[in-house]
Formats: sequence, C-alpha cells, structure tokens
Amino acid sequence: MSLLSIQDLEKSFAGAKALGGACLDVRAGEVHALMGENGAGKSTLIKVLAGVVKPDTGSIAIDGAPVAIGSPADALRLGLRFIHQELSVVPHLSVAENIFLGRDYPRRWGVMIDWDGLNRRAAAVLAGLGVTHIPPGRKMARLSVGDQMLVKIATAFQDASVDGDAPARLYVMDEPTAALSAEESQRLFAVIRRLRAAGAGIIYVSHRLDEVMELADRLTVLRDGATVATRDIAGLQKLEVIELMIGRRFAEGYPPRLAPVSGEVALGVEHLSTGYLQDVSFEVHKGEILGLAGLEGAGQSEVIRAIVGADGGHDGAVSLAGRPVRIEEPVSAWAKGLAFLPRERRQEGLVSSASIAGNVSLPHLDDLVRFGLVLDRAAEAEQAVDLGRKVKLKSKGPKQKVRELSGGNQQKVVFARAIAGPPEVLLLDEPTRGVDVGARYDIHALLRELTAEGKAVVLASSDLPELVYMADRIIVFRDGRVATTVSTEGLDQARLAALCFGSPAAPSA
Amino acid sequence: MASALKTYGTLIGFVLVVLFFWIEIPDTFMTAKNWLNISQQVSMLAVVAFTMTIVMVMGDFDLSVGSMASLAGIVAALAFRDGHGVWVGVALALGVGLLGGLLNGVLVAYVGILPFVATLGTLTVYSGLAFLVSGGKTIFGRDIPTAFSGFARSGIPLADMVSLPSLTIVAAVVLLVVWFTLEQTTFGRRLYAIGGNKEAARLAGIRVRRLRFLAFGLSGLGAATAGLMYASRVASANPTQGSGLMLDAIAAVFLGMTMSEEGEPHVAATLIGVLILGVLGNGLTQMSIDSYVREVLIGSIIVLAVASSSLGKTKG
Amino acid sequence: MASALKTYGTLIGFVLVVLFFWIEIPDTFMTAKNWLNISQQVSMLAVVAFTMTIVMVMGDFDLSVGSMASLAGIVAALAFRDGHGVWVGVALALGVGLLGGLLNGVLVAYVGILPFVATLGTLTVYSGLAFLVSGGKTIFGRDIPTAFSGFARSGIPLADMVSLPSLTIVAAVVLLVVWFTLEQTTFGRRLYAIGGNKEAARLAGIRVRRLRFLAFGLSGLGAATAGLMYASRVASANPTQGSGLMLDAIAAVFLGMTMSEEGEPHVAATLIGVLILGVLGNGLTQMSIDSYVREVLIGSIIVLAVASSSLGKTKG
Amino acid sequence: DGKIAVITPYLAQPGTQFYVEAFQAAAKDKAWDVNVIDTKGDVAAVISRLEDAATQKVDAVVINVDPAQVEAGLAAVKDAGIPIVGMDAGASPYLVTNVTSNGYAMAADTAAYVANRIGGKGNVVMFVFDAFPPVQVRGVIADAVFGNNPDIKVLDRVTPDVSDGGIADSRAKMEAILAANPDKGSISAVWAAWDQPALGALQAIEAAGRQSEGIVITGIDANPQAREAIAAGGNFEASMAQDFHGIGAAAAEAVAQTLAGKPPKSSVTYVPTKLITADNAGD
Ligand SMILES: Nc1ncnc2c1ncn2[C@@H]1O[C@H](COP(=O)(O)OP(=O)(O)OP(=O)(O)O)[C@@H](O)[C@H]1O
Ligand SMILES: Nc1ncnc2c1ncn2[C@@H]1O[C@H](COP(=O)(O)OP(=O)(O)OP(=O)(O)O)[C@@H](O)[C@H]1O
Ligand SMILES: [Mg+2]
Ligand SMILES: [Mg+2]
Repeated sequence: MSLLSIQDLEKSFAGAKALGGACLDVRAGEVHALMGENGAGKSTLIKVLAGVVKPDTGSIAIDGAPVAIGSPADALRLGLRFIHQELSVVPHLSVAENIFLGRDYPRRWGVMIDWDGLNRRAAAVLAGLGVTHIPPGRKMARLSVGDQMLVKIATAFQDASVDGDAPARLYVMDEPTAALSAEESQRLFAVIRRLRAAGAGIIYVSHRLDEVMELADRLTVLRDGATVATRDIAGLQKLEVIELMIGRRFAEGYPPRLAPVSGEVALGVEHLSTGYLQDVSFEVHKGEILGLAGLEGAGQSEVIRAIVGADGGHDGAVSLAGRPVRIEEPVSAWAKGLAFLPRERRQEGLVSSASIAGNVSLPHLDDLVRFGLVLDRAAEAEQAVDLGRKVKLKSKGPKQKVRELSGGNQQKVVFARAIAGPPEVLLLDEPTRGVDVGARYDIHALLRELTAEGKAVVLASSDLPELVYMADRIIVFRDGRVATTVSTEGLDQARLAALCFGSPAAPSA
Repeated sequence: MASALKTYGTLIGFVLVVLFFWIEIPDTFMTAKNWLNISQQVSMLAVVAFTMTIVMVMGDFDLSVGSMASLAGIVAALAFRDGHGVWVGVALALGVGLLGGLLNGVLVAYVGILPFVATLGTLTVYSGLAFLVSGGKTIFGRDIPTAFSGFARSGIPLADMVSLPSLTIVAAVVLLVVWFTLEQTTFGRRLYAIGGNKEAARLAGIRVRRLRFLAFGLSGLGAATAGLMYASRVASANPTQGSGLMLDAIAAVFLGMTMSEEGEPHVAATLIGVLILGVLGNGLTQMSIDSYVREVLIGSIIVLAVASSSLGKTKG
Repeated sequence: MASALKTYGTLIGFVLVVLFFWIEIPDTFMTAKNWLNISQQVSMLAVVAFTMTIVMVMGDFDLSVGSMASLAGIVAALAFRDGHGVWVGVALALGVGLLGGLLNGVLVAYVGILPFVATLGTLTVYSGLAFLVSGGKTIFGRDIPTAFSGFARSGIPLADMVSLPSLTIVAAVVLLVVWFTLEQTTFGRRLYAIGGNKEAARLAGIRVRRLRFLAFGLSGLGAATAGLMYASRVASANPTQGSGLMLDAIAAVFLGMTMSEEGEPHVAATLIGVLILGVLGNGLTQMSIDSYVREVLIGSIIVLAVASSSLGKTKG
Repeated sequence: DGKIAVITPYLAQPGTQFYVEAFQAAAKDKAWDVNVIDTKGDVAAVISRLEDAATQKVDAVVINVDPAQVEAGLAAVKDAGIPIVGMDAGASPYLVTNVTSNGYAMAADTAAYVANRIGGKGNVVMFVFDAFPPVQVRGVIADAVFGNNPDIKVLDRVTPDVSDGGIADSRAKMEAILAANPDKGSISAVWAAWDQPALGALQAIEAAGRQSEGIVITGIDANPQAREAIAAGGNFEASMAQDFHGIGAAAAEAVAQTLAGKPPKSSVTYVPTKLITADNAGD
C-alpha cells in the first residue's frame, strides 16, 4: 500500500488554476521526485499537504485512510515534515530555538527551560546532517543565508515529540539544495538515503536534474497543475524528463558564445577590502562573463555587494571603463550603469506586495517619467511585458502581484529588472536559482546576447556547471581572498570543485 | 464574493452607517448642507490623516502631529499678537511645521531611531515648546486678526444658505496633492516600495533615507496646516488644542488600510476612514444619543465596520 | 565598542540621566527613600508596560489598556459602593480586565482585525462603558473601603522612615511572572516566534491564533491590575484616570526595544524604559524646572538616550 | 416641552457634572428633552456639535466652553434662530446670558486665606492651569495676592498633567517637591487653582509623613472629595464652594425665560460662592 496517495487535487487562486487534477503516490522507503516547470504547481501541491493552502477539491490518504489537513499543526501530527521553498526562519531566536520551534523544550525541574540541554540536542540534530560549524546558541539573524538554510533543513529532521504526534514518516522538501553548496548537498543526500533506508517516504523537488537522477527512485511530472506522468528513474534519460516537463523536444545544454571578448576593461576592482574581504583585485572586460566561485561564505557575495555599495564603506578603488568611480550606495551603482541582482530574492530582491511591473521598474523609475515627475504607467507596463517575455515569465500580466508568483517566476522578475536598460555591467549573484531548465536556457541565452553587445557580466554561482560553461574566466575565493583565477578553457567541474576546496585533487564526493 | 467583502467590507460598513442615519434622521442628515457641514468638521483631521498616510505608506508613524498642530497654531497667533500680518503668521507656522517634520525625518532616517520612539520624543518636545512660547495661555480675542479667523467661516456660496466651506476646500486640495504625489509620481512609487521591503528597495537603488526624511517633512507640514485650520476655526490658539488629532488620524489611515488587499495605505481609503469617524459623530449627535452611549456605539461600529473585511485574514 | 553602544546605548543614557540628577540634587535624589518613592510612582505604569510587552513580543499593540484600567477601577469602586467586600471588588475588576482583554484577542486573532484598529475600537468602548456605569462621576470617600485604599499606603518597613511600598511589590511580582512567562516557558518562546515570523511559526505547527488570543487576555489582566493599583493610590475611581497609561506604556516597551540587537521587546528592558520615564519626571521636578521646560527636556532626553543605540542602524 | 442641547468639552470635570445634573433636574420638571454632549476636551468638536445642533433645530443650546473659541458654531446656531445660554462659559454677544461664579473673587478669597494663615511669610507652592481661561484668571489673582506680601516666596508654579483627572500627577509632582525640600518649615502652604491638585498635594504630604508640619492647603470648587478632606481636619483647610447646583438651576431658569420670550437682561448672571472650612464642610 502506498504511504501517501493524492487524488485529483484542484486549486484556483482568484480564478487562475494552480492545480487542476494533480495526483501523486508515494511509497514508504522511496525518494519520489516532483518535477515541473516554474509555476507548474509543485509548491502549491506541497502547501496543500502542509495545511497552508486549502484545496478546492481532491482527496489525500495516508496508509490508505483519507485524512483532512486543516492546518500546519494537523500535518505535523500526521507525521509529515516539510522544508518549504521559501526560507522561513525566526531571525531573532537562536538556532536551537528555530530547530525546536513549536516542539516541547527540555526543562529543568519541570519548570525552567534547560537551555544547555536544548542546545545540546540541537547540536546533535545538526551533527546528524554533518553540520558542526553552526553554534546552536547563535541568533539566526547572525548566520549566512546558506547556514540558515541548513538549520531550516535540520528543523525537519528533529524528532522531539509533541503529544499525540505520529513519528515522522514522510519528508517533503521543496528545492532544499537551491541555496546549498555541492558539499552540503551531498551531506543532505546522505541523510535522505538514511531516512529512506529506515522506511520513510521522501518527496523531493528540484530543478537540478543531475541531482534528481542521482537521488530519486521514481518521479512524477506536473504540467500546468496536472499530473502528466509517474515513472521509475531506472532507465530514464534526462532528456525524456525535460520533454515530459515542457511538453516538447528540447536540447539540453548551454547556448554557445556569440562573439569574442573585447580587450576593453568594463569594470576594474583594485585592492578591495572590507571587514571580511582582503585585497581583492580583478578586471572584467566588455563582452566577458567573469565567474566567481568558492565555498559557501568564501566572499563571492561580499565582493558584489561591496562593489555596489550595499554594505557601506570599503577600502580600495573601483573603476568603470577606466574611469574611477565612488559608489557608496546602490543608488549610485544603478545610476552609473551597474545592475545588481542580489542573492536572496525574497529578502533582498523583491517588494512582494507590489506588481511585477513595479518590481521591474524600481531602479529605472527615472527613465519612466513624463513632465519630470509623473510616472508613465503605460511605459512601465510595456517594459515589464517586454522583459517578461524574454525571461519566459509565467504570469497573468504586468499588474499581477509578485507575491502570487511561483518561486522560479519571482526569480525571473529579479532577473528582468537587472537586464532592463540594459546596463553596462551586470553583477549577478545566483541569477538562476530555482529557475526551471527551459527558462534557465533562455536566461543563459540572454546573457550571451548581452555580452555580444559588449556588456560585461560578473556571475557568482554555486552551480559549478553553470560557471564552467557560461564564464570565460573564473575567480576562486577562499576565506575572503582571491585564491586563484582560471580560464574555463578546458576546465572541468571536478577541477573547479577541487580549486574551491583548495586541494589539488578532486574531492571524493 | 468573499474576496469582494475583504476589499470592500469597510466601505460597505460605511455605506450601511450612512443608510442607517438617512433612515433614522430623514429630514436633516442626507442634505447637502449637512454633508458640507461634516466635510468642514472633519477637514482638520482629514489634512493630518492625508499627510500621515504618506509616512504610513513607508510603514512608519508620526505621533508628533497633534503637538505640531498645536505648536503651529500658537506660533501663528504669537506672530499676530506681535503685529505681523496674516501671511507672515501663516508662513511662520508652516515653516515650523516643515522644520519639525524634517527633524523627525533626521531622527528616523539618519539617526535611525524607531519612528515610534523618535516621534513620541518630539511629541513631548513640541508640546512643551507650545506651552513655553505661549506661557501656557490661550491666545484669543483681539490678538487674532479677523482676516485669519474669518477664513474658517468663509466659503464659496453654492445656493441659498449653502456654501462650500473654505476649510473643506483646503482639505480637498491637500487630498488631491497627496493623491497625486503618492499614486502618480515616482516619489510615491518609491515610498510604497520602501513600505513593502526596505532592504529590497535600497538595493534596487532607492534612496531610502532621503525619502523617509522628506516624507516626515510633509507630515509635519500637514500637521501645521491642520493646526492653522484649527486655530482659524476656534479663532484662538492654545497649546493643547491639536492633541486629539494624532490617534484619530492614525485610526483613519488604519481604517483605510483594511480596504486594500495588501493592507497598504492609500489616501482615497484614508478619506473613507476620516468620513466614518466624522459621520458617526455627526449622526449620533443628531440622534440625541447620550455622550457615553455614543462612545460605546462609535467604538463598536468601527470594529463591526472593519470586521467583515477582516474575517479570516489571519490563520493558524 | 560600536556594537556595545548599539545594545547598551539606551542603558548608558539612563545611567547618565541618573548620574546627572545625583550630581545636581546631591542630598535627596540618590537616597533609598527617593528610589522607593520613584518605584511606587511608576508601579502602575510598570505593570501595564510589562503586560504590554507580552503582546508587543508578538508584534501587536494594545491601545485599550488605559481605558481598561479606568474601567476596572470603576467596576471595583461600584462593587464597594454596593457593599461588597474588597476581594469581591478586586476579583470583579480583574475578571472584567481578563474578559476585555480576551475580547481584544478574539477581534485580533480570530476575526483578524488589525490590532491597532481593534484595540482603538475597544479603547473607545471600554472608556464609554466606564463613563456609562459610573455616570461619569468620580467615586471616592466613604464608598472606598480603607482596607482597599490603605493597601497603596502600606508597605514593608525597611528602616526608619523607609518602607518598601506594597505597590512596588505588586509591580515586582508582575515583572517576575512576565519574565518567567516570556523567557522560561514554551508559551513565551512561541510568542517570540510569532513576533519574529508569523508564517514560520504557523508552519512549525504553532497555534498562532490561540496564543495571540491568550496574550491579549494577559494584557487586559495587567491593565485591570494597574487600574486597581491606581484606584487604591488615589483612593477613588474616575472614568478617565487610566488614560495616560497607554502611550507611556508603549513608549517604555519601545525604549526597551532599542536595547536588543534585533529590536524585539524583553520585559527586563521594558523596566529600564519605565524607569527612564519615571526618573526624568521625579528628578526634573526636584530640580524645580519649569513645567514647560521640563516637558521639552523629557522629550529631548528620551531621544538622546536612544540615539546612541540607534546611530547608523538604517542604511540607504 | 422643548429640545435642549448641552454642549461641553469638560464633562469629566466634577464641577461641570454638577451643573449639568442640576440643569437636567430642572429640565425634568419642565419636561424638556436634554441631550448632553461631551467632546472630551476638543474645542473644535464643540463647534462641530453646535453646527449639528443647528442642523437638528433644537429649541435652545447651553454651552460650557469659552465662547470666543467657538464663535463659528455659535454663529451657526444663532443663524438658525436658536438661543444660547452660557453655563460658566464667558461673556459673548452670541449668548443670551452667561451664568457663572465670580472667579476673581474665589481666587482672592483662597489666596488671602493662605496669606493670612501663614502670617504673610513663607514658601508657597502654586498649582495652576493657564491653558483654561477661567482657571488662568485664578492664577493671576493669586499671583497678585502673594506678590503683595514681600515675605511670601512662590517656591514653584506647577502645571500638572490633567489627562488623568489631575490628582495622580499633582501627587507625583508634590512628592518630588517635598523630596527636594526635606526640611520642616521649608514649605508653608500649597495654593491650588482647583481641588484635584490640592488633593494630590495632600496625599503626597501624608505619604511623606509630613502632615504635622502645618502645611496649609487650599483648593477651589469644594468638590465632595475636597469637602471630605477638609472635614477630616488635616492639612487641606479651605476651598471655595461654587454653587454648581445654583448655576445649573439658574441656567435652566434663563433658558425657560428665553423660551417664554422674556430673556434675562444682564449678559452675566452671578451665582454666589462660599468659603468652605472644617466648620461648614459637612453642610
Ligand atoms: N497566493 C497565490 N495567489 C495567486 N496565484 C498563486 C498563488 N500562489 C501560487 N499561485 C500560482 O499558482 C501557480 C503554481 O505555483 P507554484 O508555486 O505551485 O509553482 P511551482 O511549481 O512551485 O513553481 P517553481 O518551480 O517556480 O517554484 C503559479 O501560476 C502561481 O502564480
Ligand atoms: N553582517 C555580517 N555579520 C557577520 N558576518 C557576516 C556578515 N555578512 C557576512 N558575514 C560573513 O562573511 C562571510 C562571507 O559572506 P558572503 O555572503 O560573502 O559569502 P559567499 O562567499 O557569497 O557565500 P555563498 O557561497 O553562500 O554565496 C561569511 O562567513 C558570512 O557569515
Ligand atoms: Mg515552487
Ligand atoms: Mg554568495
């Protein structure tokens, strides 16, 4: 009998169908991948299961018995555990408290909270994930985003009980690796395999096909809210999966370079230092894509943030097309033709209560005025429609609220903002995070077009193939310093990973 | 249907209140004269609420508007007493309002004090200043030029016995200016972005600090305008007369906020909030409801009016 | 260093204020007697601020505490007048406080009205009820049993002429209870989770609505306690006597919030906020500073005290 | 029978309550329908309510607020042909008459009482409230009386926060003043422009255990709580009884005469006041 059986789930938001006949069947002891393009309905299905979204129709059964899940508390009681797509942490509580959120804390003499005990147990849960560098007593807000994600993942694996809870038996993970490094992903996979061996069911969502092929036993593909197929992974080709997802033939890979890199320097950085970065210098040429690589927290994000003035002052000099510039606030970066795509779309990128058009136009408002101050809404909408088409945005139109978009589509909005203009230099931190394979290809193609026009791109990414295939050169960071700079000519992924680790040999992952 | 209730619940509540008074007070409530009257009665609150909307769009508060209104009235009255003309007094008062607002802006935007703490501090300071410069006394009588106090009584005659009050016109102009600023200019668009996500707005190239600074300046200017209107209406100035405005203005904006799906303030919705407060006061007085019962009713009606638009907005 | 200023700036500001008064008023300010006096003067505000901290931990407000304090005092006094004993009156008043608080809880948590609107509505309702049941009159004199009014004058003798006032003891007990609840129970930790990220709390299976409901109940209970303390202290009850408490209580919590790095409220920090307000009033009056100048100074000092902990907290 | 609107921002003040009650009692006999409207300190709202009363076409309006501040509303009422009577309001051409006590006399009586009791010598704490014209007048008169005694020093001229009724804040202020002047005899008297601060000062003196120093306290209004304190024979020695009942009744009478077409002749109608001490406080 199957552990979980979902039949004919339907859900519409204000008339727009998010789910229309979604079915899913998960067995105990399997990793079941849930696949689909951005906006296919994966997260919505998971939210229904989690008691966050009420379905219009459809049924859910566990061990063959129908269940009603009216609230997240109900879902937990049934033994379901979730890692949702959007990072939801409580920033001013400690790591340990985030892990035990909603559970019973250990106590001393039955009254006082046993903080040491709580921290010990949290440390044990983290250690189960192979994470030992995060102090459980630290405030969540003090952690890097990657570390926050690890804590969030650990939360799903803690087993503190609450009265009447069924033991955890089904783990649901919505793009857990989108913010993880390759190494951390591997540790997560080890835990997932352990849980599978212990008889738990796992629903796994990811746009990283390699990962899915490596980890999953079966997969179910959603298209426009409906289930189109469920298959065994064994014997399945990647291309078949892609075609199931997008419903047509598709050539996987990366778009080829359109024009050679010019000799002219677009952006120059000399002796850049902040509290963390030390003496970083590099140049990006017109028409070039410069990759930034390194382990989680090695300094790639900080370099980009320092250049645009996101964190206040820094030492060192920045020049654009050979002319020195002072950039102390992001506003001057945009004004000088630098576009910035921050790493965290929800916290740093989007005004989710505003419309798609409003989000895209934000740095470009001065170009969209009439009579000096009146916002030209028609031009604004036109810009959004135009760019939305380029990035394959799936939406109801430029006026739709960003909050209502799927995660991948939200990411496309941030990307659309960065290429509006277009700018002379693009500083992109994980630009394709959570974007489906098809749209990813289109975004990569857009980057190729922009470089062919002489624009320069700085691309920070934890997706090593993306760096190897898209970048012309890659700077590898270690501990806030430039460890080495390599050309991607003849570079392979394993070699790049080894450079990131700082060891001459490839890691044994 | 359910979603219409969520957006229009408060508006429907307002319409029901109006219908109720129309039925209960058939002769005098639904007349042009009474509505012009109401418009004049709420005009000061309206001006403060409209400009308060500007800072609340950014997710901030300005608690100092009430004492700023008092201070502005006192400043103008003192200028009059010292023999200055109406325009000098008005300009001085508006200048004080703008400066006081910008001081709030500095504290909030550049020093980084929470708006609640900063404007609570300046509330006390401005109120103390109003007492200090006036010696705590009410300035009235001959000290107030009739050209100034006459303004609040003047209006544009519309028909026999009915005229459009000047104070109403002032409020309408402020409404238009604020509406245009918030809804039609890039300045307003940026304020909404700041209210939605300060960090994202900053990284997308918005000068968050400068805009917050300016927005607080506008709020101070609005408060001073209301203070002048109040002083003109009561033909006098005293250091506490604006104190009731703050809580009502914030309430009006919040009432309006229940009408937008994202819960952000819009000045047109604030107008409905102001009218709810104004119509309740007017209608219940005309029905000769006892003061105390009236208070209980006003509170209950406000809660009921927004309840339908709120039902089920929270989960968990 | 800079980060220490950010966390301890407000505390340092408080210490500076105390040092200043110590130097300026060498004989009488830094005496046990004066501090016990201050502790008694702020005890009512403290109780309201402590329980207000509970709702503010969740990111909510309770504006109705002032009128609830008035109403509770009136309810007890009316019970006394009707010949009921002290405990009956106190129990009735606390019951009214709890119920009123839970009504706020229903409106906020289950109906889903914004806390500001809901409690502004009930502020008006409770105040109206206080006027209504008392007929708008002050209840005092023979109607108030000496066993009740004596409480506020009693205390535990510490030394010659110096005793620990009962009201101070009540405030200290409330402080301990609130501290324990917020910092040492899962209930409290869950409130912090709700305040930090409602959605994350809900996804973790926390019953957000039920906890908000209960927290508002506690705030109502605290307001009623303060109302009783107030009535005992002035040996009378009138329908407006609590009205000054609300803004000061919220101010105290906000002052305390400047002392935590993430800006969340803690009840120990609220205590510092309460003391800042209390010490300023006491010290400046002892220095015979003119009332008006005093007000200006209080506002400025509050702003300065938090400025150092805020400097540079905003960007952009 | 007629419809009368009584409009005031000061209903929370006990004095206002008493004359409103007396007015209502008199109105009951005359079978009037009285609507009491309190705007809670908001003077502009009084104008609004006056306009509403004009719209509603009541038969007469009674106000308890400074007429100079609400002239716009008074004009609307007058234009509607409705007569207005002031109840402790102030003189104004819009009013048929203003029924009131003589504030100058009351302040002079209590200030003189203080000066005489302390033998024209010592430190006096004054509680005043200049924002409210009728009370401000009392402060001016007391200033004159104390200023005329060269050996009397005004130690502090305190304006208490009245939003809580005035007792608690006055008490806190007095406690601080007592703490700053710890020596016996360093404070001779407390003169308060109305009773609430006097009561607050009394509580502070008792709580500080300094009731035996002979500090003389006086108030104005002689509200019941003050009378009780005076009757108890403590530091609170005297207050002025306004005849609130008389003011309310006289205002009702003025309305009745006006409605009958025979309005009172004088623009001010004084109702006598009385000094209350321990001897007559129980009456
Ligand atoms: N609250 C909402 N209001 C309106 N539409 C919504 C809402 N939530 C989701 N949708 C819509 O439902 C559809 C499915 O979204 P969902 O988030 O489930 O996609 P997804 O498969 O998880 O995509 P991604 O890979 O980008 O995360 C999208 O078209 C989205 O716009
Ligand atoms: N505000 C801060 N306070 C303390 N430490 C910080 C702060 N910001 C960044 N750091 C630390 O600086 C280091 C570099 O952070 P950064 O965000 O640049 O990492 P990264 O190299 O981009 O990592 P990733 O691979 O996750 O993108 C991390 O160790 C991070 O914890
Ligand atoms: Mg998704
Ligand atoms: Mg990074």
